[in-house]
Order: sequence, then structure tokens, then C-alpha cells
Amino acid sequence: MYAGHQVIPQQFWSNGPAPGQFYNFTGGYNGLATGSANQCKEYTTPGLFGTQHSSSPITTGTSVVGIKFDGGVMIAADNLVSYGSLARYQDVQRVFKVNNKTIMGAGGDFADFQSLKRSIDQKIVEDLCHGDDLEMKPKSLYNWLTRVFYNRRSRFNPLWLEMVVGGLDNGEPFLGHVDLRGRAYEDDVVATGFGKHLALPLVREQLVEGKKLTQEQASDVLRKCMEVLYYRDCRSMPKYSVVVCTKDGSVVQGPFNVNENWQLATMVKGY
Amino acid sequence: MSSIGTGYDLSASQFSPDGRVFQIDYASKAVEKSGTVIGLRGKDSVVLAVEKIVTSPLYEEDAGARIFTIDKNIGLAIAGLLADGRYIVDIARQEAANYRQQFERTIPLRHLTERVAAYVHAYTLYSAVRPFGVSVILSAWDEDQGPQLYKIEPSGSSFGYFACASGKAKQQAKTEMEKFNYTEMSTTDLVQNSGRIIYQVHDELKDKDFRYEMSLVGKETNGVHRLNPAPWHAMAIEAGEAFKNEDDSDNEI
Amino acid sequence: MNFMGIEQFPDYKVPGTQHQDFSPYESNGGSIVAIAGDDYVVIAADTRLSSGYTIHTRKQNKLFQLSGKTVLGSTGCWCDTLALTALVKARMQMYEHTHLKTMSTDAIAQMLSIIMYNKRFFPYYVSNVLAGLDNEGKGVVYSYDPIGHCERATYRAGGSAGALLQPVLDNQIGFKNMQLDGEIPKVSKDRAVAIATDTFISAAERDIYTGDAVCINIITKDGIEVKEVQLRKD
Amino acid sequence: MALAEICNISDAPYMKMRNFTTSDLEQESQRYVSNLMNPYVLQAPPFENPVENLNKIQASSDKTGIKIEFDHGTTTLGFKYKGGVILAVDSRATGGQFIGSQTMKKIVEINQFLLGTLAGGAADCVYWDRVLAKECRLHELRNKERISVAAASKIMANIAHEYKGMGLSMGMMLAGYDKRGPGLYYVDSEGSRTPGNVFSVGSGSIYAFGVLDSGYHWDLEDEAAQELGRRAIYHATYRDAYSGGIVRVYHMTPNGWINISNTDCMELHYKYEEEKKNKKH
Amino acid sequence: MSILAYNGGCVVAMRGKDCVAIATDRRFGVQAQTIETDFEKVFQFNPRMFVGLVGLQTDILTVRDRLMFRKNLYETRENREMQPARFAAMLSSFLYEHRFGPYFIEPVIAGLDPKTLEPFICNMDLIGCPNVPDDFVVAGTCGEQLYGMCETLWKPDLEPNQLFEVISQAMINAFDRDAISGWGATVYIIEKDKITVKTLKTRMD
Amino acid sequence: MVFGNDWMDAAHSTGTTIMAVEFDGGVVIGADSRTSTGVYVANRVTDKLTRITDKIYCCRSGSAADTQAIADIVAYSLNYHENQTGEEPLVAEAASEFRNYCYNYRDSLVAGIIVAGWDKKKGGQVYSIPLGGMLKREACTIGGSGSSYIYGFVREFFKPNMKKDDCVEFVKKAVRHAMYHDGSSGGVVRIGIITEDGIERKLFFNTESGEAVVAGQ
Repeated sequence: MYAGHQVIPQQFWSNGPAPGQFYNFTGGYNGLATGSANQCKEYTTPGLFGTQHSSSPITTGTSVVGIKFDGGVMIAADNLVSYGSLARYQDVQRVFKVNNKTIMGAGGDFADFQSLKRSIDQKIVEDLCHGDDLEMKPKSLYNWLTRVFYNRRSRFNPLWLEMVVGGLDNGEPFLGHVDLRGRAYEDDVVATGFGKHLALPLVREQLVEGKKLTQEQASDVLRKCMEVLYYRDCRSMPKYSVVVCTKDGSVVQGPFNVNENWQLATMVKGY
Repeated sequence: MSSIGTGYDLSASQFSPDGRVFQIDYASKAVEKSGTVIGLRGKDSVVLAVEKIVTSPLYEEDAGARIFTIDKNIGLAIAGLLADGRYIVDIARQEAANYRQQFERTIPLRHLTERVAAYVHAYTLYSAVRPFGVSVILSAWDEDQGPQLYKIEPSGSSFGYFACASGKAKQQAKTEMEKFNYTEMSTTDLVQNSGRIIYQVHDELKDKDFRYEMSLVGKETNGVHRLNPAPWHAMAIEAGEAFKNEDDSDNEI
Repeated sequence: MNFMGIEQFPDYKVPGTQHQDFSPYESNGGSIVAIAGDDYVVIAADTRLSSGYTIHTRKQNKLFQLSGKTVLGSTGCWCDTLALTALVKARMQMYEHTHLKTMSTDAIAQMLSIIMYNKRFFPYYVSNVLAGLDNEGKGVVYSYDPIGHCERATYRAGGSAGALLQPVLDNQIGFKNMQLDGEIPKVSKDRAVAIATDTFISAAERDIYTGDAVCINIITKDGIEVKEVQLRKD
Repeated sequence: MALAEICNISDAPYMKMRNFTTSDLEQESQRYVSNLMNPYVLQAPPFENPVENLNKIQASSDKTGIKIEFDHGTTTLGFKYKGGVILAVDSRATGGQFIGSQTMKKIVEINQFLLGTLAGGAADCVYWDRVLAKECRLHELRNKERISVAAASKIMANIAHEYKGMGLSMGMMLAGYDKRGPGLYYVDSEGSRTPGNVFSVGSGSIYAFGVLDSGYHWDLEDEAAQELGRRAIYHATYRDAYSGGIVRVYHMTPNGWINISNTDCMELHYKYEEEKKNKKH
Repeated sequence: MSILAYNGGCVVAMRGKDCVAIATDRRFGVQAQTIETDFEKVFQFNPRMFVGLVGLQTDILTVRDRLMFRKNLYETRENREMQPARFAAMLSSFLYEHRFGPYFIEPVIAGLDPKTLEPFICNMDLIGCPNVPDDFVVAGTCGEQLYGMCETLWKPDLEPNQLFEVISQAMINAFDRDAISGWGATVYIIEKDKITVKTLKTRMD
Repeated sequence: MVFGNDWMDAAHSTGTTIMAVEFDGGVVIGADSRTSTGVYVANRVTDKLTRITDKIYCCRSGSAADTQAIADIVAYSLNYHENQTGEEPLVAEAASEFRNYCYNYRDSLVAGIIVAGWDKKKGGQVYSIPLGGMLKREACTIGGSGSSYIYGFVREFFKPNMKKDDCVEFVKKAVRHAMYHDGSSGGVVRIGIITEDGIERKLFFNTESGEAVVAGQ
């Protein structure tokens, strides 16, 4: 239901099946060819690989960092959505509480994320309607996202996002990362975009093998990461929010301001 | 009912000489067969309560539930054929989902009721299909419009209510309800009142065992429609039981 | 934006956005080694998931236990790997529901080949090595090319360091180019595990996409034993 | 429900049930394994012209680091003669320059009386040979007689023709014995199908033809014919970089095929070298 | 098909205890076709120094002649044998002169220092970036395979006969997995007092 | 600069500066009046404040054709919605409809739209929908190619819950600054003040004296 209907006519392919359709030639059993009515045709616009799509992100959010700690998970991201290089929207919350045991954060095209979020909200309403008090768990959201991203990637119409999904899965802290192609992995600390290069090393220093961080340590190292990201990422800002999930539920905190230290500026003169 | 059996009652697309569509009357008859369902709209909450008649002890606790959630803050109770009702529930959920997809907010109850009523009404126009043997009571609450209560009849007509009832002891429940002014009633009173009415209208002789089920949506449940919510459900049953004992004690003396 | 889009409206070119062409594939590195003996099979894979010079995670298991006696090692484009392995697991479960028995290693091998060929015109960019015990309990290794050409062997290296390790296995397991008369000597299980570990140590030296740790599954008739050995982290 | 069916709006998108019903799930999962049910139905790519695009991906492999190399097999030959049909093949599979395997079976035993050889895309040939085997078996069940080589090769040619232009790469020979006597057809992925007495396919075929043409005539003895095939393939393995491994020779006789020999071309090389030395003095 | 792989071929050099070894395959081919099976890519420049050149055949021959000329000029001027280290530096600057129109070759130098008899091995990319490790160097179309083999088989301080065994196994198993290298191999073991040359019996496919 | 006659075939673009600001009691919307095809001013007195319902207006920027088409569709849809529900549509509903079209067809559209209006539920509201099809409610937002020049001005002089007249003055000044610098914006400043009683339109001429007719010296 994400398939957009583009209006331009589609050149019909000269000697093979239409893209996205099923190729069947001997007329043998093929219940699929008819396909259900809602299998909407995928008109596409010209791009690499002779595909038609050439979507590229316009309104983008930058890095997101997620950390596991003893008894829970927290995800942080700054409150900026940039419009190309313009710091356009400065109080956008990019980390979310999905429910009391699932949290997420998103970087990349924020329009795609808003559309995805509406589907997630609808899923939660559907769960509520079942009336059996079963809530979406982080691992199921993580797997569902992987499938959605992979299918969109396979139609060359990707959701241009990098997402961190976390929470408590049956009481165990869970932290996963999914990207626009559906590449998904779990780890004790994950990050998207610049965060991978700047934040991960900072956290890996703190992480002593086998010993878990406490919530305070996690929050401090996150603040440090946000500070370094603010120094080094052009598309970032000093204001960030954090969503924390522990056994007492999930809560979005912030916005916080990073501590800044520009003292070294005084020491630099000339080049 | 003067022209029963004169051949005008076989399809919904025909009027009888005295201007009635019998199929719809028969559908309403079907509704009266099922346990009583009431809806009460208080000051800042709405209660739906059901006299769920238990025909055999082998049923699970929550079997045959007749109250459903349509959206975060919208509840729906069914009187009549449960299977027909289930389909109406799906239609209502779909309408709510479509509205949210288009307008990114929960559907106002009045609008949902009109859409579902139109759907039910469509089934009273053609001979190839029979009307829904179901009367549906919808409840909702939100910040702006506060509590809302609507009922849809098998004919497809729908009205807003302060309190309404359908099912077996509809009339008895209605006369009981007319004694109260619900608009200013607090949630606890509302819930107890609903318990008392259900226990009161329940006919011990004909249907031996029944189970009281309810749902509540309002400020106290911060706008979420909740089935058999903890404190209120027990409170209602207690009020019902108390009323029944007090009623029995009258007969003894 | 296509020809009807942004190019037509120079005012609306958003400064700072570069037009990124979307490529569906990404090479996430990782290598696999599988060695089969008479009654055992050893399959090992490294645990580093990377894109170019960035290491995403150092502890990603790339061995998928499909059944009690079959393990699939899969590396390459990680999103394809996840999709393919999920599909294989789903099909195996459906098989189990209809036939009330687990698929044998050879059946899985054939099915995997057909499933990969299904996307012949938009291939899964993965290097698969399927290791397991066949119906007679003998160790067997199947290797695949990206569109499902399946080949049965007794040993195989795949993934980013595949070309680096395959000759080593030829030499150490296949005893190739060693002028020896008579039967090729059998490789014991422990020797196989030792070779697998050593090959990964050499691979970690020379291949930047292989490293961190190697996870080894040893499959015998009494089950699958899992071992992990640390590698270079650089 | 009923009314929706009557007005046939029941499959309109807005009528679609919100959540996945099991039939959707079933249908969705069919998409990915459509060829398990019907081997002819492959999943069409979301872009046009897969030949060009796959080449584009392979060409940009050093930039993107994405090296998609399909296995290719390379020297096969077959010829008809008085004693039936001889097929000889090498056994090397190469993915780009890397030798994927030295022990590949390039002759596919379709049934007791039909053999197919494999040159070009290994996966393509193996997959479609398996489909051909199924079709031949169905033919036998339907008509209570073995399929003729002509019919079998026609099926394969039709398959190749349907996928013409989409990048399949196959060059195969179908050899068999049927009521019309020994049969030998060459079918390739361009859709061409030609019967003939002498064929050689693959990048090593030019070397094989040299030996084959000089030694071939109709009334060769069985022994000599097999040796000719073996020697031709050996020369191909020597000269052509993409051929090597084991030289396999098959002989199609009136009562089915026999696998004559599977000798490593290294042994052959030093054996022939010995012979040449002894012949000199 | 990169131009470095047009003719195929591979060279490997290893360092042992007071000795070095250098081995080459013997194929000369044009893409898939093998034309000659006795084209060796190792040339002796000094009594105890060999240079292996692998890549485009025409560049191999040209570079060998030019290097021989430069080496002879150096030796007549200096009136002493050129040490491998100096030779490597010269080769590096020689290649860099053609920085923007390079010779398509990957040189490998193996030898003993004439005075100190210190083993010396070195390889360079096509524009002369020198790499002087103390274990082994590889070059040619089956570079990856060679790295795998050498990394596994090589050990420090190998005796000449052990070194011969290791370098042969490494070379043969590596080019058996590469289509356009092989067709025979020759190994040179360079010790302080003698050079042993051995041709290996390999697959010829 | 090579003077190509690209205006012959360039698409109609509302080069545009558009703006909307919330104040207590409603919203003030403003826009310039220039539509350009390439570098030629196709219409110098365009009205970019388009009616969706009596109390909801949208400011259009990007391709004139695209934005007009979307505005018509949304206006039609909300009108249908109004007679279905019998209530005036909410501004959030209008914004959501706009965003659905802008997002789903974003590969073939160039449309940056600001939706502003008044409803009895939340009073005055402003929603910004940039090119990518994202939706964000803001107290004050600017759009179109001319907006890049006035981010500083707006950030400096915007105060939440201004009085109506101050708000009008603020919008007028901002749009005039943008028109001053942006070649693709110009003409007159059109202002709309939407409150409970609907829209009140104002027009300010961008001449020195502010008069409609000015004799040159």
C-alpha cells in the first residue's frame, strides 16, 4: 500500500514481461498472473539500472545512536530535520515510544518515516482492537521493518531510512538496526550515519566486555556522543531528545542541550 | 402484522400493502432474541453493558464477547446475530482506518455511525440479500466532543442517545433508564447504574445463567476504550448483585 | 525527481542534496569455510559485518541452523542473505507441516538452488555454502554461485576471502599437488576444525572484510557443537 | 459481503480488509518461490532489460565492490558415427578468472536414452535440463513411448526462445537414441536448434574442432571414436584457459548411454607426451 | 578483464634463512588462449639477484631490457655489483617516471646483498610504490590465491630445501585455482654460494 | 549571461515567497504575486493564496500546474467531506490530504505547500509541507525559493501570539524583504487574515510610497 501511483505512461517492454509482473508463457497453471486487484502497477521514473525510480531524500534527519544498558535500552537523536543544507525544522522529535516495551529512532528521509510511522500507529490500533492485550514487541517490529525495507528495495522504490529499533523483548534488552535495503543486525550499541563513525568508538571504549553499563553511564556516554556529533556533523544541532525503555515502560525525555566546549578556539591563530 | 403470510414478507425489496418491509421487522425480531445490551452516556464517560446469556457451563469466560473495539476510543456492542455483527465490526474498523489514512485523526463517532448505517441500509433494498439481523450501539469519548452514544437499527436508521437499549428486555430497560438523568452522572454512578439495570432486567426463570460484561471509554480511561476494565467491572457486578439481593428480600417479607 | 520534476524548476533545486542513485546491492563482506568428513562436517564463518571501511558489528553470526543436521553459511549482500534464509526456513517449515518430517540436506540443497534461480534476472548477491549430513550420515558440502548453480564437494571456501582460502583447502584437505600414491588420507574432525581456524587467521591478515571472530559449527550425528575463536580486530 | 460481490466492488482497494488474511500471506509467499510450483514462471525483475543491467552491475564491480560472477563451463563436443553418438566434455567451472570447480559434471543424464551437455551459464543449463528431464518423463507417461531427440531438443529450444534477450547463456547438445536411430542436436540460448553430425561448443571448441575434424569419419571404430573425443577435449584443456579438469567421455549406444571414462587431463598430457617421445625415436 | 590480466601469469618470492626463493609460472597467453608454455617471467640481473616481472607481456620485455641497461650503466660507473635495495629504489623511480602512462607490470625483486648477503625481497605496484616485507611477496593474476597459500605455509627461517617445498606448494596450488596462470612453474633458490633452478611438473590445463 | 529563450518551453513555476504565521485568534498568510517561466514573468499579479474552504487557505510554491491541480482536488474532497459530516473540515484534515498527495506522487511533483486556517477545535493553525512530502505544524513558516533570503529576518522578529496588526505588518515586511532579493519573487504582497469569521484580504503594493500608481521622476 506504499506503492505510489505515478501518472506518467510506462513504455511497454519490447520483448519480455512488464517489470514487476509475472512472466508466464506456456499458459500453464499460473494463478499469480492475474494477481489480486490491489497489486497496483508500479510505474517508475528513469534511474540507475534502467529502472525508473530516482528518488533521493530531501528533508533528512541525521545520526541516531542507540545503547543497551543494565535493564533497558535508550535511543537518542537530535531534533533537526534538514532541507538539503538548510537547517529547516528545528524541533522535530526523531525518537519515538511505540509502546511500553518498544522504542525506535529514525534518520534519513523524514517524509518516508512519517508515512512508515502512520502504518505502525495503525498496526498498534489493530492490536488494540483484538482486545487481547498483546502488544507489539521490539523484535517483531524489527523483523517487520526488515521485510518492508527489503520489499521496497526490491522494487527499486526504497524508503530512504536508517532506523534503530530497541526495547525489552520478553524482559531482555533488544537493540537492532535496519537500513534502506533491509540490511538488519543487532548489537549492544548501534548508530546510523555519522554516528557509526563518531559515536560507536566512544561507546565501545566504555563497554568493558561482559560488564553492562548502568542507565546513568549510558545517558552520559550518549550525551558525549551527541556533543561530538554536534561538533563534527554539518547537519546536526545541539538540541537532542532521548527515548528510554526499561521494565517500568518507555518514556521520551528531552529536549536536552549538549555541553559545548569551544575553549580551544582561543588557542588557534592563523593556520 | 395484519398481512402476514400474504406473500409480501419474502424479500426486502417489497412493501406490504400497509407500507412495511417485513424483512426488516423480522430482523428486529432476531435482535430481540439476544441478551439485553445497554449504552449509557454520562458526564465524561460512556458505558456499554451486555447481559451475556450463558447457555452452557462449558463456554470459556470470555467466549461470545459482544463488545468490540473499533478504534482507540470507539467501542461497539452487538445485539442480535453475532456473526452478522462481526462483519459490521470489520466494516466499522475499515471505515475508521480509511478515515485515519485520509485525515490522520480518529473518525468522529457521528461520521462513523452514518457510514456504517448507510452500509446496513444498503442491505435492505435488494431481494438478493437479507438485512443484517443486528442492532449496534457505538460509544466514544474525546477531548472536544466529550462522550457520544449512537445506535444503528437493522433498518439502517441511526440516532444519538443519552441512554439506549436493545435486545431481550429492551423495553424494560428503557423504562428503567427514563428514571435517571445521565448527562451529569459521574463514571462510578454510571457504571453501577448499568450493573443494576442489567441485573434487574435479567429474567432468572427463562435464562438461568448470564454474565455481565461491559466496556468503558472516558476521561478516567484517558480516552481509551477498555473492555471489562478492572475497578469498574467489579463495581458494576457488585451493584448488580446488591440490587438483586435487595430485590429478592422484598419478595420474602 | 525525473525529467518532469526538479530539473524543470532550477529555483527549487535544494542546495546540499546530491542526487544519489540507489543501488540495490551492497557488499557486506565475510567469509565461510566448510569441510566435510565421513561422519562429521565443520562449517565456519567470521562475524564481521561491514560496508567498505565501516564495521557495523563485530558479532554477527552468519551460520543459519536450518535443521538438526544442516547449517547454511551465507555472506555477501546481507539484506539478500536475510531474505533468502528467511525464505528457506519458511519453506522448510511448510514442508514439515505437510510431510511431518524435516527436509534432508540434499533436499534443502536442491530447493535452495531453485529458489535462487527464481531471481535469475535480479539475483541474490550472496555466496552460499550449505553443510550437513546426508541421509547416510556422511558429511557433505554444497556450494552455490549467485544464481543457484549447486555443486557437491567435500570442502569449500566462499565469501570475500573465498579466492584466498580455496587453494589452501585444496592443499591441506584435498592434498592436491602432493605426489602421494594411493588413497587421499582422511581428515579427522579435530584436524578439520584446526584447519578451519587457521585459514581464518590467515584470511583475517589479508582480507579487511574478514576478522573479529570466527564462529565454528561442528555437525555430527549427536548434534551441532558451536565454538568461537577470536581474530584480529583491525 | 454478498452485496459487495453483486456490485463487484468486493476487491476494490478500499474494500480490502485492513490486515493480511491468510490467502494474502499465501499469495505473497508464492511470489518468491513461484518457480517451485511452475518451473517456467521466474520472477520478473523490477527493471527493464536485465541483460544490460546485469552487465552494468558486473562492469562497475571494482567501483562498487559488488562482484557478481556466474559459473561458466566451456568445452564440450559431440559427434555421430557408425557406432552411435560420442559426447566428450571437460569439467572446469570458472567464475570470472577464478576456477570455481575442477570436477563439474557437464553431461546431464536426462534419462537412460538422452544426454544433455552443458556449456555457457552453468546454473541456466542445470536448471533447464532438470525441467527438460521432467518434460521428457511426462512425455513417456502420456504417450507410453520414449521421447524422440528431436522433440526433446524442440522443447529446450522453445524454452530458450521464450527467454531470448533476457540474458540466459546456454549452448547445449542433446544426444540420444530413438526410433530414428542416433540423434544429435545443438540448442543454444539464442533459440537456434540444429541437428548435425559433429558439434563442439564453448571457448575451447576451436581447439577441439582442430583435432576432431582431422580425425573424424563416419565409420570409425568405437575405440577410435572415444579416443578421438578424449584427445580433442585434452587439446582444448591444454590451449584454452577456461577448460580443464577431468575429460569425461560418454557413448550413446542403441540400448542407452555408457560413461566410458573420466580421466584427469594431467594424466592424459603426460601420457600423450610419452607417446610423442617414443614415436620420435 | 583488466589489462594486467591480458596475458595472465604470476610470480612469488619468499625469504628464508640466509636465502631467498623466487618462482614463476610459464604461461604466455592472450586472454583465454595459451600460446607458449615456456615463457618465464624471472630474469637474472646479478649473480645473486633475480627480478620477476608479471603483467602485460610487451611491457615485461621492454622493462627488462631498460632495467638491464640502467643496471649495467650503474655498475660500470660504480664499478661494483648493485645491491638489491639500490636496484629496488632505481626500479621505483624508473616506474614513477611514467606515472601518468604507466608500464602495466608488477615487479618482484629477490636477491642477496652482494656484501652482507642479507636476503632481500620486494614488490611494487605498476607505478613503483615499493613494499619490502620480511616474509613473502606475490604478484600476478592469482594474487589473492597466493596470499592465502603463503600466509598459511610460510614460516620464518626456513632452510633452502624447506623453502623450495613451501614456495612450490604455494605457487602450484594458487595457480591451479586461476584460469590464466600455470602451465608449468620454475623455482629459483638463491643461496650465498649457489643458485638451484628446478622446473616443476604441474597440471597443464 | 546567455539570454536563452528558455521561456518558450520552460514550465510555469511559482518562483515565489510564501509565508504563514499563527496569532491568537487565527492566522496571517502572505505571498508575492510573481509566476515565472524560466526568467520571463508570466503573471505579475498572481494570487497564490488559494481557497480550500472558507476558513482554510493554502499558499502554493513550486510548479504552478502541480499545485493548482492538488489544491483543486483537496478543495473538492473537503467539500464532499463537509457535506458528509455536516461540520466545517479541520485544518489538520486539509493538511493531511495535501500531504497524502505530495508524498505519494513526490517523484513526479514539484510542490511546496503551506496550509493555514482556523477551526473551532484548535483555532489558528499553520502546516508546512516541503518538497519531500513531509508534514510539520509550525507557529510560523516560510516557503518558496524566496524564503532562503528571509530566514534571518523571520527568526529575529517573530514572536508567538502576536496581535493581529503586528502580525500583518511582520508578514508584509518579511515578504517585501524576500521580493527585494529574490529574482523569482516580486509584484505585490497579498495578505490574508483568517479568523473565526473567515478571511479578510489585504493587498500591499511594493512601491516606495506604497501607492498602486506611481509617476516616475
